Amino acid sequence: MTYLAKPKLHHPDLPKNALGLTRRDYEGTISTLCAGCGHDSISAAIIQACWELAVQPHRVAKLSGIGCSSKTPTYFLDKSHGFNSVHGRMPSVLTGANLANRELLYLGVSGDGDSASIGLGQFAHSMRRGVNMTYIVENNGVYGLTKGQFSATADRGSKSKRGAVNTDEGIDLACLAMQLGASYVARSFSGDKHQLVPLIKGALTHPGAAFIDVVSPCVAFNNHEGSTRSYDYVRHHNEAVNSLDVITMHKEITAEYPPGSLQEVRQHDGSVLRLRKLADDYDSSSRIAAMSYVQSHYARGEIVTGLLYVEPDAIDLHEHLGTTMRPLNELGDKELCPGSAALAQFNASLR
Amino acid sequence: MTYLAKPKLHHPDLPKNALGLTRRDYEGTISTLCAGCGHDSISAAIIQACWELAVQPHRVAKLSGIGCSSKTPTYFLDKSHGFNSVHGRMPSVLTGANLANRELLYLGVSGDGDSASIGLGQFAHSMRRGVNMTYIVENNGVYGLTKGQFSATADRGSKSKRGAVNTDEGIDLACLAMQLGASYVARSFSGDKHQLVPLIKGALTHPGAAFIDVVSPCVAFNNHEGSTRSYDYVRHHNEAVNSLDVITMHKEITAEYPPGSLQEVRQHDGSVLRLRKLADDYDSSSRIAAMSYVQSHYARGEIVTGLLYVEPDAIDLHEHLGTTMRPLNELGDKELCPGSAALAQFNASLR
Amino acid sequence: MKTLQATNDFVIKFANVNGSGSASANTLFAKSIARMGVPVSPRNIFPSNIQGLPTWYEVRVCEAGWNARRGGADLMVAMNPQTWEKDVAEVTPGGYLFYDSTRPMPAGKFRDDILVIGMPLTEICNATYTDPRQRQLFKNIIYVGALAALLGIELAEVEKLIGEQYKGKEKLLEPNVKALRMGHEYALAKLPCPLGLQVQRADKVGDKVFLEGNNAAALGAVFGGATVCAWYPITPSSSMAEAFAKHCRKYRMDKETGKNNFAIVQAEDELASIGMVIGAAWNGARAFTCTSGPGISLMSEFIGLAYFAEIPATLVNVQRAGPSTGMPTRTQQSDVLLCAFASHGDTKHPILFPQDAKEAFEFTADALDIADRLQTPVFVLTDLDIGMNERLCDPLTWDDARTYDRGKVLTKEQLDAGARFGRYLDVDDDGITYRTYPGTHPSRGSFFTRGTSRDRYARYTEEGTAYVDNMQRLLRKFETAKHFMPKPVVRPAAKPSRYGAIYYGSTAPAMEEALALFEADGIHLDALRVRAFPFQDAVIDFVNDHDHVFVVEQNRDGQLRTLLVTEGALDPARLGAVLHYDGTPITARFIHGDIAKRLSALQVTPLRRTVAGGASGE
Amino acid sequence: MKTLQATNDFVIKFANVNGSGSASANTLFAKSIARMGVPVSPRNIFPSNIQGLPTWYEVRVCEAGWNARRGGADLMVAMNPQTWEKDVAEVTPGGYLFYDSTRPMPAGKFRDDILVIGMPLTEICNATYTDPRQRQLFKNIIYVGALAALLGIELAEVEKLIGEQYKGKEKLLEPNVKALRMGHEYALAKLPCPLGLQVQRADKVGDKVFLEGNNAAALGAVFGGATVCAWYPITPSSSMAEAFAKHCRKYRMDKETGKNNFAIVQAEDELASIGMVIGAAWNGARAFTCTSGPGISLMSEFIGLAYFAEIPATLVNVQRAGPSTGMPTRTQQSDVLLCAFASHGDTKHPILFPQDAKEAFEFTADALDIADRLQTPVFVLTDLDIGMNERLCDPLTWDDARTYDRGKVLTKEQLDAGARFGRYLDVDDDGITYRTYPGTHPSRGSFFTRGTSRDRYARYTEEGTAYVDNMQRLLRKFETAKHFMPKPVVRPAAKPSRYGAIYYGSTAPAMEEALALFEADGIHLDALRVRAFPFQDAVIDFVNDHDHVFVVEQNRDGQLRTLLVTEGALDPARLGAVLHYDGTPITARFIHGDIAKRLSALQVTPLRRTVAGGASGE
Ligand SMILES: Cc1ncc(C[n+]2csc(CCOP(=O)(O)OP(=O)(O)O)c2C)c(N)n1
Ligand SMILES: Cc1ncc(C[n+]2csc(CCOP(=O)(O)OP(=O)(O)O)c2C)c(N)n1
Ligand code: SF4
Ligand code: SF4
Ligand SMILES: [Mg+2]
Ligand SMILES: [Mg+2]
Repeated sequence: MTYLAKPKLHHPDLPKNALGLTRRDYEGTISTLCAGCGHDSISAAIIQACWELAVQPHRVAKLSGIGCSSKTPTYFLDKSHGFNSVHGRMPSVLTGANLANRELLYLGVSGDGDSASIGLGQFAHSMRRGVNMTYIVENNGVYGLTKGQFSATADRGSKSKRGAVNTDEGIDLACLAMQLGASYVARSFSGDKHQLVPLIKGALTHPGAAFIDVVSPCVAFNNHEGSTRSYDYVRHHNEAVNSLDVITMHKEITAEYPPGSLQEVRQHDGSVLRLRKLADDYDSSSRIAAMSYVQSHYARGEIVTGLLYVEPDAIDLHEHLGTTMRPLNELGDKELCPGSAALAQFNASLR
Repeated sequence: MTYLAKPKLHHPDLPKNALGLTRRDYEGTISTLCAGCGHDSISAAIIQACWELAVQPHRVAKLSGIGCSSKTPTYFLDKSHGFNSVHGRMPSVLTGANLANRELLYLGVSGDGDSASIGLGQFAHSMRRGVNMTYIVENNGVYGLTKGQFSATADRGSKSKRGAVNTDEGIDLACLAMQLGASYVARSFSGDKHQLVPLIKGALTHPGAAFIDVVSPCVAFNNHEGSTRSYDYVRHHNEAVNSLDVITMHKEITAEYPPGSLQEVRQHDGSVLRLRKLADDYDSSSRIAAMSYVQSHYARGEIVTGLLYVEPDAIDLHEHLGTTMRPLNELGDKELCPGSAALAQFNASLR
Repeated sequence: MKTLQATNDFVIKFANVNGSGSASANTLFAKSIARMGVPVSPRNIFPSNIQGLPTWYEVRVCEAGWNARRGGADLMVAMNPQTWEKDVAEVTPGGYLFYDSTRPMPAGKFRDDILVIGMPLTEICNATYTDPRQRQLFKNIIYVGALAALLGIELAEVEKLIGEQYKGKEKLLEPNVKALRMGHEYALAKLPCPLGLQVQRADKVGDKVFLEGNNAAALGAVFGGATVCAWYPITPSSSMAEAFAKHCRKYRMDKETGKNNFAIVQAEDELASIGMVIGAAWNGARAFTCTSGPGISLMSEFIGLAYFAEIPATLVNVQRAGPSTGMPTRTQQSDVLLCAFASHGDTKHPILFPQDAKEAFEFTADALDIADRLQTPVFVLTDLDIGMNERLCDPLTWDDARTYDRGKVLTKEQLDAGARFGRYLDVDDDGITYRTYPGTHPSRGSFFTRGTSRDRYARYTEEGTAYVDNMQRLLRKFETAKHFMPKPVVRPAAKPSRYGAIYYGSTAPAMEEALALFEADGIHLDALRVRAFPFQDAVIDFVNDHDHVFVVEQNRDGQLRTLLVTEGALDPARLGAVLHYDGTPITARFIHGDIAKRLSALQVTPLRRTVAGGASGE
Repeated sequence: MKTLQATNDFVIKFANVNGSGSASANTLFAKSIARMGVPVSPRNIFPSNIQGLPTWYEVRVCEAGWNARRGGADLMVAMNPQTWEKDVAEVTPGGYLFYDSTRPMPAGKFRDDILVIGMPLTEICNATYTDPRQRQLFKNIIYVGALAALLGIELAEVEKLIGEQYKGKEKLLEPNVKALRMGHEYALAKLPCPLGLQVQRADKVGDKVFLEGNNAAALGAVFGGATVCAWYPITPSSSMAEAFAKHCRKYRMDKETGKNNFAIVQAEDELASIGMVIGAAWNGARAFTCTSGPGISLMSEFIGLAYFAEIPATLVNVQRAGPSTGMPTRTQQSDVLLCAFASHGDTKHPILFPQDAKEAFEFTADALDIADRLQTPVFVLTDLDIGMNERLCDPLTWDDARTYDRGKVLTKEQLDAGARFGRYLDVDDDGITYRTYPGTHPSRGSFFTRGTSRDRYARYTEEGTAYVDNMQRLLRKFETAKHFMPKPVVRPAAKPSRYGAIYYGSTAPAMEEALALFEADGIHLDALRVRAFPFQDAVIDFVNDHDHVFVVEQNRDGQLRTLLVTEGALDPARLGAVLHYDGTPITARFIHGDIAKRLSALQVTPLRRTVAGGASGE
C-alpha cells in the first residue's frame, strides 16, 4: 500500500558498507508503480549496487525523461539530486550536467519509449560523445505510462495486449550503443538481480559512456502471451554470455583463477571487471564480434545478456574537450572574467 | 556561370529513352552549388538513373531537408513536385506523402548533417517502418551550408579545414540503416558515376526502404588533407565489393553468366538486380555479415562501397498497414464518409 | 442533524484507487441514472499513474440538465483509505458518507454533521468470492447495487445496462447481476434506505447521447474524410487516436478487398507526427494529428513551415494543465496563445473552440475542410474535460448532401485546358492561391514547395518586395479565414445590458449555468461564445457594444483576452479577466461569484470607459 | 548632367559574387575611411549559399555618425554581371557607377543620369597575374586602390591596414600593397579623380571600435562567466558560438595546465543544445546557447521546462527573417512574441534587447546574472543586422569590481548552519526561492527537479491549490524581474510633445537619425527605447503620458506593440504600428516618412483618446 509512510528507524543489525551506510540510506520514497513492475526490481538493484560500491549518495546525480521508468529515480537515492526532465531528452540534460561538474556520478534512467522512440537521437549522440555516465533503459517494449502502445524496441511480430501485431523493426539499443561508440554495453533482465547488480556496479565505475539495456516486464500492458517482454518469455530466451564481478580499487585482489575461463579488465579508476565466460565463443572485447553474436542469436530468438562489450581505456567527453579537472561550476569570477585590462586590449585590436 | 539561362532547345540527336524523353527532360534549374561540389555529380547520376529507367518525371516526388545537399532537388527533375522541408525532418514528410499516394516514386535527398545529426531519429524510424522510398544521403562529413562545422558522420580523428580534430565517434549511416531494417542499402562515391547510377536505379525499383550513402566531397570546406571525405582520400580508400546492373521487367533477360561470379536478385516488381562480385568474401544477402564486413574494413581505413545489402522480398509500410491499393488522396466523400445512417446507429449505441 | 434532501439534483463522488476496476462500475452507475431520464454529468479525476493512486469519479445528477461540474459532494463513496481525510472533509454539511466498514474506523475519523453509512463490502466479498481479482471487481458492483437502493435507482435499468455490456459474454453477465443484487438487497435490508438524495424517473434526457469528446472528435475525423492520422501517445489525447483507429476499422474497411481506406501511424514523436501530416496533406490526402501541449511545443517549427509553405494540416490539441509536464491529467485552456502564434517569425493560425463532444465531432470535420480551403494548419482546441469525460449531448448529425471542400486544387483537366498556374498567385484576391497535387500532370503544374521565401511562381527569391507581397497576402488570407470559421453564438440577456461576458470551449456548460444564476439574481449579462479565431466582426462588435466585458477562461494569463485585445484592437481596460486554472473544470459557482463581485465593484467605481490608458488591475 | 557632390556623407555599394574574396577587400575599404576619422557603417547583404550568387556590401560614409542603413547608392561598384540591371537602376540620379570595363558593355546597359567610370580590371589582372585565384583576389584590391584615388582616401591608411592584416605573413603583404598601388595609380592616371564624392579627414571616430554583435555577445558570455556553451550551427548565430570558442581559447585556458576553463559542445540539434544548457545550469554552471528563430521553435518544450522547474538559461537569439526558413540571411525582429511566451501553458520569459554590439556585450553578460538571479530562461534578442555586421561603437567597458550574481543558492555551510530549505518556498516574498547545487551536502538540501507540479518542498503533487500557489509565485517573480532588467532609455524632444515613439534593438540607429530629422522639421516627438521585457513602469508611463505613441519595429505583426498592449494594459488605439519587414534593415527615411504621414493624419482627424473601442487601422 503505497500511501503508508516508510518506517523511519533503521534496524540496528542492517549491514553497513565501507561508508558505514546501510541499504536504507540508498533508498528513495515508496514506489507508485504497479505491483510486480520490473522497474521496481531495477531500482532495488541500483540501490544494492550503490550500496555495495559505497558510493556517496549525494555525489550521484540521477536524471530521467518521462514514463513509468523515468519516475523511478524518486524511488532510490533520496540524498541525491534528481531531475525528471522531458520526454526523450534526458541525455542532453545529463550531458550538460556532466559538463558542469565532472566529479559527480551521473546515472541516467530511461524507458524504451523515452530512449528508442522520441529520444533515439539524443540517446545516440550521447553515446558517440562518450559522456561519462551510467545510462539504464528499463525496456518493456511498450509505453507503460500512456497505457500500452508499442515502443520502438518492440520486436517485429510481437503482440500487444489487445492483439495488435507490431510490424515495425524493433530497435536493439545495446547493439546501437555498441555501434555508436559506447565503451561499456550490457544487457540484463530485471528478474535477474544476480546478473544485474554487478553490471550496474561495472557501469558506475566505468570511465565513459556505459549503457545497460534491462529487459523489464510491464505487468499492466506487456506480460501476456505473444509478448516478447513478458517474465515468462524472457526467462525462457535469456542467454547469458558471462557473469561479472566488480572489484573496486579499495579491495585487494588476491585469488587466482585458471586462465581462459576468467578474464580481468582493469579500468581507469583502478577498478577491475572480472568476467567469467558462460558462452565459450563470446568475446566482449570486440565490438564487431559482439554485435554479430548478439544479432545472430537474436535472429534465433535468443536474448543475449551479460557484459556485451567493454573498452577499458575509454576516453570521456571531458578528456576530448580538454576540460580542467576542477568542476566548472566551482570556478569563480577570478578564473572566468578576463577583466578590464584584457578588454582594453580587445578594444585596441578593433580600431 | 549560374545566372545564365539554360538553352531551351534540345539537340535533335540527344538519345531518347523508352518514353521518348531525353536526359534534358529529367533536368532541373541550374545548380547554385560551388563548382566541383560532389552533390552536383549526384544530381547528374539521379538524372541519368531516372532517364535510363524511363521513369515518368511527374510521377516522382522529391523531398529534402535543409542544407546544400537538400537544395539539389531543384537541380533535377523539374517536372516533379519537390518539397524542401525543414532541417532533419524530411523522412517524416516523405512518409506522410507516401501514405497519401502509394503510386508515386519517392526520392528523399538529404545531407549528413540533416540525416545523422539533427535528423538521426527520423532517419532511423523511417527505415524501421519500411517506407517505400529511395533515400540518398550526400555525405560530406560537414555542414556545407553553415560553413564547414563537423557533422555526425565525420570520422573520429579527422581534421577540419581550420585544423580542429573531431573527437566524437562518426556515425556510419549505411550500417545503421542495415541494423534498423532497411531492405536495400548501398554506399557509393559521387566521383564514381559508373557505380552510382545503377545503385540509384536499383533503389528506385526496390519495393521498400532503400538507402544510399554517397560520399560527396565538399570542395569549400572538406576537401583538404586530414579530411576523410576529400576526393583524394575517398579515391584511395574506396573498396567496391560488387558492381550492379539493373534490368527492368521491360527488358528481356537473355545473356547467361558463369555462376558464382554473378548473382541475380529478382525484386517484387519484376526487376532484376544483377550483381557481379568484386570481393569474393562479400555476401550482400546477409545483414549481419554485411555489417561485420563493412565495420571491420572501416577499422582498417577502408570505405566499403557497392550494394551492401538487399532483401528482395521486402515488405513496405503500406503492406504492413494493409492500406488499399488506391491512392488515399483519390478517395472521395463516397468512400470516406459513413453518412447519416451510420451516425444514427452510432448515436443509438451511446444511449 | 438535518440531512440533505434533494431529488434529481445532487453530486455523488466516488473515491477509488486506480487500477482497481472501479471505472466501469462507476460508469454503470452514472448511465443508469441517465436511463431513468435524469441528466447526469460524470467526471473522472485521475492521477498520472497506472495503478495504486487515488482516483475520483464525480457524478452530478441534475434534472435541470447542467453539465458543468458543480463542486462539492453530497454523497461521498469513500473507497480509498489513502484519501479518507480529504474525502470526508469534502462532504457538504448534512451530506452522506458511504464507506467500507469491514475494518472498524476510529470515531475521530468521521464527522458529526454528515450521515455515515457503513457497509462491510470487503467482508461480503471475501465471504462470497475466493479469487482476489473477483473480490476486487465485484466489490465495485456490489456498491453500485447498494447505492441503487439508497438513491432510488431502478435496478432494472442497471441490469439492462449490464446485459448490454456483456452481450455475447454471458458467462460474465450473470455473476455481475448477482453481485449487483447482493448489494441491493443488503442495502434494503440493513442501510437507511431511502436517503434524502433521490433519483426519480423523469424525461429530461430525450434522445441525448452519452459521449466522450475524444471519441466524438475521432468520428468527426472519419466523417470529415481524414485518411491519414499520425500521432504520438500523450494524455489526454491518446484516446482520440485510438478511437479513430476503432472507427476506421468499422467504417473504412473496403468491403471487397478487406483493405484499409486509411493509414494510421503511431510516430516516434510529435515532430514526426506533424511532419507526416504535412507530407500527406501536401500530397493531397486529408490528414490530422492529435496531441496535447507538449506536442504542440515540439511541433512549432513544422507549424511555421505549414503556415509559410501553405499546407493544410489539422491539429487537435486536447489541452491539459501546463506549463511543461504540468498536471497531465488535469484540464486547462492554456495553449490558446501558443496555438494562435506557434512558431518563429510572424505567424497566425486559425483555431476552432468546440464546447463539447458534439462540437468536437462537428469542428473536427469542419477543420479538415477549413484546412484544405485555407491551405494552412488549423487547430481544434479541446481539453481533458471535454475529451476524456462522457457527457450527455444532442445526438450527432450529418447532412448527407455535404461534400468535402477540397479548396483550390487544379486538376489535370484544368491544367490541360490551360489554367494559368502560379502556386502563390492570388487570382481571386482572397489571399488563397491554387495548388496542384504531385503527380497530376506530365508537364504542367509542378512546383517546388519550400519554407524559404519565393515569388508568386514558387521560385526561390531573397527579394524584399516578393517577401512582403507574400506576407501581406497571408494576412489577407487570414482575413478570408473568418468566413469559413464557425460564427460566435450570442446569448442576449433578458434585458439590454451594459455588461457582457465572453467564453469558449469547455467553459460553456459552467457559463450557461452561471448565466441562469445571474438571471435568477435579476442581473443582466449578455454573453457571447467565441467559436473560432480569427474573430469575426460580431465578436469585436459585442465588446464594443458593452461597457465592460468579462472574458472567462481556464488559464492564468487570460490568453483569449490577449488575443481579443491585440487582434480586435480593443482596450484591455474594458475586458475583465475571469480566470480559473487549478486544473479542475471551472464551475458556475466560481464564475457567478467572481463576476458578481466585480460587477458590484464596477458599479461603485464608475467605468473607465472615457479614461484612456492606465493599467487595469486584471 | 549634374553629378552628386558630397563630402563625408554618401553611400557606396559593392555588388559582388560570393566566394570571390571580395569581403576582405571591402572591409579594408570601409576601415580605411574610419581610420581617417570619418564614421562608416558597412553592411553585408549575402545570399543563403556558399559560392556564386550575388552579394552586396553597402558602406555608408557619414560624418554625422549615423549608423543606420541610409538606403540608395551614390556610387555603385558593379562587379557582378548577374545583377547589373538592378545595380545600375539603384544608383541615385547624379551618382556614379564604377565597373569592370574589360568586356565592352552595350550602351543600352547604362544610364544617362549617372557618371559611368569604367576600369579594365580583368584586363589589368590578367596582364599582371597568371594564377586564376590571384587574378580574382587581387582584382578586389586593385579596385580598392582605384576607389581610394577616386574618393580621396589616404593610401597610407589603407596600406597600414594591410600591414596590420598581414603581420607575420609578410609574403602576402607585399603583393597586396602592390595591387593596391596599381589600382591607385591607374585611377589617378586614367579616371576622373577626384569624384564629387569625397572623404576628408575628420575626428569623428575617436576611440570607437569596429565590432560585430556576435563577436561582442560572445565576449560578453566570457566576461559574464559562462563556462558551458551548447549550440547548433544556424545563420546568423553561428559566428557567435565560433567567437566564444576563440575568446575562450584566448582568455580561459588555465595557464599552468593548459586545460580549458570552459566546455563547448556543438550539439546534434537545438533540442540538445538547450537540454545541455539546462542540465549545466541545474548543476550550477553558467551556460548559454545561441541560435536563431527555428532553433527557438525547436527549443519550445524545453523552455517551458526551464520556466516551470525554474532553471537559469541564457539564450541569445540572433533573429533572421521568418517564418519557417524564411530569408535566413536577412534581418528582422520577428521572434519577440515567440520568445516572450515560448512553450505551452501559461509562460512568460524575460527578454533583453541590445541595440548594438556594445549592448550585445553588456546584455549577454547581464543575462547570465539575471538568469541566475531569476532562475528562469532569459533571452537576449539581437538580429542579423547587429550580429553579423561590423559597426563603430563605443569601446567596451568592464567594471573590475563587479562580481557575479549567482542568485539564491544555499551552500554547504548555510545548510550545515540549519538554513531552512524548501526548493519552492518563497521566504523573501519576491517570488524567487532558494536552490542548491547537486552534490552540495551529504544529507541536506537534495531535492527532485521536475516539470510536473509540486509543492513548496519540491514534492510531486496534483493538488490544485499547490499548483495555483506556485503559478502565482511565478507571476510574482516576473514582477520582481523588472528590477533586474536594464531600464528603458528616454530621449525627450526639445519641447514637450503629445506624441511619442517606442523602439528597440537594431531599430535604434535608424530611429535616432529619424528623431534628428523630426527635430530639423520642428516636429517634436518624445522617444523611448525599450531595453527589456517585462516592461518597467517607466515604459507604461511613457505611453500614458502621450496622446499617441508609435511603436517602430521590424516585423509584420507589431509584436512588441502586442506585448505592450497586453502586458501594459494599454489601449491599442493609442499605439500606432510602424512596421518595416522586408528583410533589409529599417532606415531613418522610412521611419520619418511613415510617422510624418501618420502625424498629419492624426492632426486632421482628432485623436480618439476619449473614444473607447473601435478597431484601429493599424
Ligand atoms: C512530448 C511528450 N510526448 C508524449 C508524452 C506522453 N508520454 C509520457 S510517458 C510516454 C511513454 C513512456 O514510455 P517508456 O519510456 O517506454 O516508459 P515506461 O512507461 O514504459 O516505463 C509518453 C508517450 C510526453 N510526456 N511528452
Ligand atoms: C532547425 C535548424 N537548425 C539549423 C539550421 C541551419 N542549417 C542549415 S543547413 C545545416 C547543415 C547542413 O548540413 P548537411 O545536411 O550535411 O548538408 P550539406 O550542406 O553539407 O550538404 C544547418 C545546420 C536550420 N536550417 N534549421
Ligand atoms: S504500467 Fe507497466 S511500466 Fe508502468 S508501472 Fe505499471 S507495470 Fe510498470
Ligand atoms: S559548401 Fe560544400 S556542400 Fe555546399 S555547395 Fe559548396 S562544396 Fe557543396
Ligand atoms: Mg517502456
Ligand atoms: Mg554535409
